[in-house]
Amino acid sequence: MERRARRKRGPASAGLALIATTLLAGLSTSAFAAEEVAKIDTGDTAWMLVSTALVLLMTAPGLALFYGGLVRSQNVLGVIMQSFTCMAVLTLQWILFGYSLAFGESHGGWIGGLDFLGLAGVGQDPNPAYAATIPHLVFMAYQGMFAIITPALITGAFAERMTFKAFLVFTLLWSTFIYDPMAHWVWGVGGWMRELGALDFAGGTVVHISSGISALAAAMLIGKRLGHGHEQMPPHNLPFTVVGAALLWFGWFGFNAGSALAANGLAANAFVTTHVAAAAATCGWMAIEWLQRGKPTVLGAASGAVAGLVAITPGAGFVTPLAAVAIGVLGGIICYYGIRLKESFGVDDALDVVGVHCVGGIWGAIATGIFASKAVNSAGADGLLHGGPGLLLTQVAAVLATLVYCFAGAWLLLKVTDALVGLRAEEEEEYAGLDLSQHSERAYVLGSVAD
Amino acid sequence: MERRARRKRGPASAGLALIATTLLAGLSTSAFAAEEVAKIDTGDTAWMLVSTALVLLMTAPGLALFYGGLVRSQNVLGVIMQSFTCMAVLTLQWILFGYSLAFGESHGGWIGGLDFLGLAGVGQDPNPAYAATIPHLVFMAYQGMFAIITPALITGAFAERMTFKAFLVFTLLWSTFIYDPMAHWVWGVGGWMRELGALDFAGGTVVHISSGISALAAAMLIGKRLGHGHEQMPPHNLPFTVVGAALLWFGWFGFNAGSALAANGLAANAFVTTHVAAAAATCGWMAIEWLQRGKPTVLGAASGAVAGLVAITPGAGFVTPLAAVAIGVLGGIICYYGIRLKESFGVDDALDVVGVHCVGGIWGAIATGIFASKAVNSAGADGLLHGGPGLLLTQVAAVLATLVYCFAGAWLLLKVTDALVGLRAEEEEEYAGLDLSQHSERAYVLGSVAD
Amino acid sequence: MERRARRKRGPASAGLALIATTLLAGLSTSAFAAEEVAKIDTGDTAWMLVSTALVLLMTAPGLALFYGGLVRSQNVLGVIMQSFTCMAVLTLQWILFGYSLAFGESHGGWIGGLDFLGLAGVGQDPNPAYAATIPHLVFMAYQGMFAIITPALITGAFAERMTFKAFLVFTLLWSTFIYDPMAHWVWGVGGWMRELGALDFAGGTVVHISSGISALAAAMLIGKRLGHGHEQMPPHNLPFTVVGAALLWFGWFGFNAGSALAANGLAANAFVTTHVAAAAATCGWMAIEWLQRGKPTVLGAASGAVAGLVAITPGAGFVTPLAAVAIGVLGGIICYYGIRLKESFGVDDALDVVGVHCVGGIWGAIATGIFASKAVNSAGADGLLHGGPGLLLTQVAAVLATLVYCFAGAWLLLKVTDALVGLRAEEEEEYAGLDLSQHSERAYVLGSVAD
Amino acid sequence: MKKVEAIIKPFKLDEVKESLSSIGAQGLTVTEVKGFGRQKGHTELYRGAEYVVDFLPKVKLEIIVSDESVAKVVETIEKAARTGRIGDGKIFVLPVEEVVRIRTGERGSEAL
Amino acid sequence: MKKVEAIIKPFKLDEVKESLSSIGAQGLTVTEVKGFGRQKGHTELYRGAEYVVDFLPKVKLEIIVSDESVAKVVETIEKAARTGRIGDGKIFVLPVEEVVRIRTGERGSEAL
Amino acid sequence: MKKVEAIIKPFKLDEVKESLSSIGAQGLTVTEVKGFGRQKGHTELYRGAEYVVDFLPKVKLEIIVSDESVAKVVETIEKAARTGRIGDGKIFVLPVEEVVRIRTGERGSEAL
Ligand SMILES: Nc1ncnc2c1ncn2[C@@H]1O[C@H](COP(=O)(O)OP(=O)(O)O)[C@@H](O)[C@H]1O
Ligand SMILES: Nc1ncnc2c1ncn2[C@@H]1O[C@H](COP(=O)(O)OP(=O)(O)O)[C@@H](O)[C@H]1O
Ligand SMILES: Nc1ncnc2c1ncn2[C@@H]1O[C@H](COP(=O)(O)OP(=O)(O)O)[C@@H](O)[C@H]1O
Repeated sequence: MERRARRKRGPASAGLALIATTLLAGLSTSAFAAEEVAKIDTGDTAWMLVSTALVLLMTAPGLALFYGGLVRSQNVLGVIMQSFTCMAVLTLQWILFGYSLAFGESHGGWIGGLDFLGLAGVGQDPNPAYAATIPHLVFMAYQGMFAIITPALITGAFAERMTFKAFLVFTLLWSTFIYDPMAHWVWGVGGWMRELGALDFAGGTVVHISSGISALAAAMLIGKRLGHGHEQMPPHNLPFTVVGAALLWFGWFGFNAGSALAANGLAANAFVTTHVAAAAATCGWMAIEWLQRGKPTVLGAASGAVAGLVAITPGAGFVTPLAAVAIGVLGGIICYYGIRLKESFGVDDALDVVGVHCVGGIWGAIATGIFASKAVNSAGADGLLHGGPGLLLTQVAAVLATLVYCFAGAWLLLKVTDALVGLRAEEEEEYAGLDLSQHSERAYVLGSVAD
Repeated sequence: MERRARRKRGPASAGLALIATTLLAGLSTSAFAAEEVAKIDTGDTAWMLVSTALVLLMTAPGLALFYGGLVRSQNVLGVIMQSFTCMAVLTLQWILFGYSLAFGESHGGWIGGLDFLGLAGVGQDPNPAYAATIPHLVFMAYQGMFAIITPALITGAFAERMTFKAFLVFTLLWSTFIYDPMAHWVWGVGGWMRELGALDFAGGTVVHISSGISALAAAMLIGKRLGHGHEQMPPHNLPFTVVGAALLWFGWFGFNAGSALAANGLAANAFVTTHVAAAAATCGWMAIEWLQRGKPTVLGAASGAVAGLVAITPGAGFVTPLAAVAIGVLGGIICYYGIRLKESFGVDDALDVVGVHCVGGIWGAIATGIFASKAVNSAGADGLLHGGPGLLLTQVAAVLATLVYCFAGAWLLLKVTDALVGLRAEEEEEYAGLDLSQHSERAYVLGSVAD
Repeated sequence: MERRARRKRGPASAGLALIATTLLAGLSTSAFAAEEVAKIDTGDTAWMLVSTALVLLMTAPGLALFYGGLVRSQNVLGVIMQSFTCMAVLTLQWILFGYSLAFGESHGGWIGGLDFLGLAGVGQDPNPAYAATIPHLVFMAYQGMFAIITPALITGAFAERMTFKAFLVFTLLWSTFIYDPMAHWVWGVGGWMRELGALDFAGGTVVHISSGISALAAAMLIGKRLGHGHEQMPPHNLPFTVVGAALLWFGWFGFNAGSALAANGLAANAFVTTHVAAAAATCGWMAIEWLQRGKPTVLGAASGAVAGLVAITPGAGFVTPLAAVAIGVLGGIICYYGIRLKESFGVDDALDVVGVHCVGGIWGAIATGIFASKAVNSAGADGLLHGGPGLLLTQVAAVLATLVYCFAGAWLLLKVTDALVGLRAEEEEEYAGLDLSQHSERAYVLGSVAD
Repeated sequence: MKKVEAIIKPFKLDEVKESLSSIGAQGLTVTEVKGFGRQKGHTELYRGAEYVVDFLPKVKLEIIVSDESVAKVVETIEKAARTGRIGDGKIFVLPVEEVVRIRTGERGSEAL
Repeated sequence: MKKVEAIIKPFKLDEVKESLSSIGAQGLTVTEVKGFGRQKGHTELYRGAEYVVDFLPKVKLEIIVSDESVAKVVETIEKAARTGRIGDGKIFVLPVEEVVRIRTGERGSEAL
Repeated sequence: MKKVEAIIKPFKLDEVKESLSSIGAQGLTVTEVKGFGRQKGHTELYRGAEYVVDFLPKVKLEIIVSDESVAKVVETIEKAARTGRIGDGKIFVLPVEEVVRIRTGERGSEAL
């Protein structure tokens, strides 16, 4: 959305990034054409290079540790491996054709063309259609990091039982047939959701709802872990999980504030709302847990932080810091209940991807429809509280479309994967753990027995 | 101090950040008024966004791992939880009223007014009183990260025995009644220590001495851990501690070089002095330990690094890199002896907060009075070695005032907390560990027995 | 090399970083002299401050965790300590005289003079000979981080058996007599390899080949670990290793994209090629392992990532992203076979420094000679594929010179070290582990027995 | 009194413990052990090096019982721990001469 | 000779070891174990799911002693390990037929 | 039947296991333990505080054998585990009254 915002504001308002231009405009009589303005701003570029790196950090070590700590010790490598593999495989997919499908010339608002295949035409100069002050390569790389983390999020749902081969096939299919089109719809020039006017600053629909609802399909189709319901499956390393959550929080500044695509006031706003929502949701989750269970837990605090970060993602550049408090606190509480849903559905969503990312993402999209304000971002819209009921409806429509497309699509792709290579590890493999059965490795050899 | 420095230099010298302005000044006859100059510089903003994120990283995973590795395994989550909770709770405190108390319009130099309550008036435009080239929101967020880590530092003193509830109450009180005023005195426009002329570039008094001396009060009041003196209490995970120390070192670049509030030569100086002092102090601690104990230890090296970072904090933007060598080496040695003090006092400062932060902070403040040089920062002052004995006296005065106010204040607030909720966990809870007793969680489940 | 590039392009083309200048040049009649242009650009400075911090992060926690996870649990602190000590000791070496030896006024292309001794003349203003838009202090600090990680890489070869004292002596000697001259030859103004026209964007020869071949000398001279060949020595903590690899990947953006010394299009290109090569090499290693061993391993994936990062280092700013795919995939496969070499040689290169850094570095240097293109970087040269066979020969010459000098030099310095303090720990010390024998510490105390 | 020691597969621990509880056993002690036997181990791969690992994770149960309960306890463990696949483990019975409950100083079967 | 096995609370280990040393015991072997008994366990909470944990950390001491020392050793452990609260643990005495010191090949009570 | 228990140095485990295999032993169980004996421990340093650690890592082997094999097994362990240096460990032999193979229900020496 921010991308559209920038384009719409046009050359004149892209100026914050180009102080000199603005100043000169008063001195010189000659007008500057848009093309001439499309010069690289070193400050914006510095910030976007950093943001790009930060979003990669979210996948590994961020998510890898967050998820890795939550599984049992015989599966920690298997889970980490899936995040790490996303970094490898999806980078190639992205530069070869994924980026083009998402950001190439639109075909009817549905899918990008093949103009950027193999990064053709993606060079050191800016592409003003998306970001006028940074090299096109940086915009491409930044977007590529989103394409990596989104499928990695899904892996939490089928943790501890899917074969590595199935994960690989499914992830490649999902990225190509779900993620790339979704990114086009929402962020591509001409994408239909973008045209509709839905606001999604940093990926509420594209990243969180899409992965969250696909996670539901995956958990349903692959079935419960052996022993689920009978055996206890406590997290094997909660310090890892908290470190992972903290790194996610840190990296999310790149994810959200980087979505301003510049080091400006809007980035500052997104930075602060992100931080505030994470903090507020941590408080919210802790409070409700304390009330209901008698104690606040460390895992609850970490989960709350992630829930808040998810919830603020679509609105980070459209709402005020105070609105972020509300979005965060409610996000924490809603997701606390969100992860209970699986009990009713009887689905073994091992690491609560649905409860946090799908539920939190939906709340975030709706909250954007409630709290968004043009005073924060003139390129945005006014939400319910600022007199604009229309936005809320648009947001709901975008959410529903995302839910339907992604659930159905993921279901289909999982069926295809199952037919091709089989989704689930053998019973013996599952007992031994994915580390040994899929990768012939053990995570820890701490004792003196060479076991 | 840097904040004052910038203000004093006035609109003209804020120029480094605004190349265009400077250049234009020679061409155009019209003078630029201060208001017009208060434009956002994207490079400064990029650096300050990064610095803000880095200072958050210092609390978690930085400090969380540093402290978490040092306690026994049954308390690691309890300790990590306290750092993580500071990130959550103090962020809300800060945006709701803490920032206003610290940086609002001064009431007689003692406390800020309520003008910034709920971030009223804190927006995307710069606030030239504090930082003319970055959005006010960024300045606020950057300062907020300092408000998070400072109370988190104290938790090392009462580790392994304070209830979570008591920690929460005490931390909120301490932030409001100790940290916010201290920040105002030293950095607020009109703050009395600032007016006095004391130099504190990045928080020697506000962050380290204040937390260090409060840690002493806390350790005294809460008493020793059960078994202290009889049982051995070795760190349970030193790799975590070293990783934490390395992340603190990394994040401290944001803490110190970020305190220049711009990406300029001063930031470069602070960056280098920070790095050099950390290195020198590591060498200092290792050397003295090698001489005295026969071996250099890994924990010694990590502790030395932190000691050096503490020691350089007040002077980072006022001294030369070579002075930083001296400040660092001596800082390492002084803190090596500093942590022995507790043996004489009979106080169980579990993770040596006093020995490192209070002692190292005092040394840093005094060292600034010795080594500061106007050649490094014209907005600073000359220390003893550069012919200015006055500064040293001012520094000592600032240290003493900080020690008195914070010790007395912390003592009082701890008494209040004790009266309200009780400071200390039950004996059974302490034996079982804070992880189980306060949070009903275990950190590690590595074996196959579902214990 | 990039440094040469910038110099050659001269004042006019340094302009990207100075938009205002360029714009003004059209308005004003007065020409700007080079000195006046040497103003700090805040965006470039922001990026270089971040890059400097990122390269430090690579050593610890990056490399410390990567190596630390690979050794047995009784040696993890010993290995981490060596990385951490490099950060401390080599920082002092660098500011006192190392920087001057590497970047001081050249003496016949062989070694820098003593002009920068103790950072004399290294201040807040730029040094246009190396980087015209950032403070000289930043350039110095950035280069210093390379001087830290290079010797740290070598420690993997003699892991688990060298005394700490020997490590310290050897490292100081090696830095002074191998690293500093090598850096001068390749990057110093007037350095002979630079004059030769060899391309090394971010340190293929200086960092990877030099450390890799020195590692071979070290592993040969110190001999095999006790039990090597009979006992199994599995990595004790693979999650640490993967986290380390991910942090290396993250930090390498500073290492490679930072080598543009500015936040510009060239940095963007280096950023993307770095990311792509890491991803491609991970895929390459996983694929070959899957084919040959039946399963892809997590350690294989992590090793592949590092191999790709090594391989792209010399060419990052000279080749296209698609070339980086080829360099990466082949780099992963070549290093997969590279680590087998030690079996034939009968050398116990404990953590495969030779197979990854020496072999990968050689491949990278040659690949630069094949794929380099002036279309990417006009200050570079055209490689074999773009019609320039000359470059390939130059690259091979540079590689050979590096191999000979560093192997012979390292051999000599190891002999000296052995004579001075003895290289190897006692048999009893080795059985007990370096943690206890060298540092009197244990890494983990997880159980309840106070062992 | 006797000491019954059983080496079982780790994932059977809960089931065995439940069964023992249900026949009135009030105490037992569990240790993580590594077993070497007919059940074959696995291979690990680290950078191409193959490690053959013979030792498998097992759990050892120790339970002191009165002479008359031995048969029952052995039978109960046997049933609950059996999967029918190799590596199910063993049960050993050893003589015990004295038992003391530390808390009370009780001796003999009262101490159980 | 006899083998004395004691299951005790972990934080009592040092005290027990000191007491045994002071009566001349020269060797013992310690294992970390999990105990299930009258002492009740605790509840853990992970994202709202409650796990009831019955197994408590205990330490097992094994010490081989000559027949005449058994009483003394048992008594010493009993005294040092007692807190008087439930879960203090048990001491078992088992017969031992032979002892060998690996280093020297000594047998019997000389090997202790 | 007898139970042979051996406390050995950890780095000797593989060698002992190989030797036992070579004389036909088909099963054994291994536990990580801490030993306290004549071999002295080490000192640890944490921020200047000295911790004296008496407990050394050892490995305990348990192997149930028929009466006629005891001597051979003890001898084999003795030889393979010996370094001749203090701390090599001990071997104990205890009587066993019954053995059960869980998988098949076999009893006695067939169950080994
Ligand atoms: N003679 C023995 N002494 C001690 N432990 C044994 C012995 N034989 C087997 N075990 C233990 O029993 C476990 C199972 O034995 P194994 O031979 O693999 O299968 P099974 O009992 O089904 O024939 C082994 O892993 C080992 O721990
Ligand atoms: N019959 C038994 N066999 C083996 N171990 C036992 C037995 N009864 C108790 N234990 C061990 O002794 C520990 C303490 O027993 P418990 O019943 O909790 O307390 P107490 O001994 O004070 O009555 C248990 O945790 C368990 O390890
Ligand atoms: N009386 C004993 N009871 C149980 N274990 C013992 C006994 N004596 C020694 N051990 C075990 O044997 C190990 C080696 O004994 P130690 O006295 O150090 O050396 P050595 O057997 O060579 O004389 C000890 O660490 C301990 O685990």
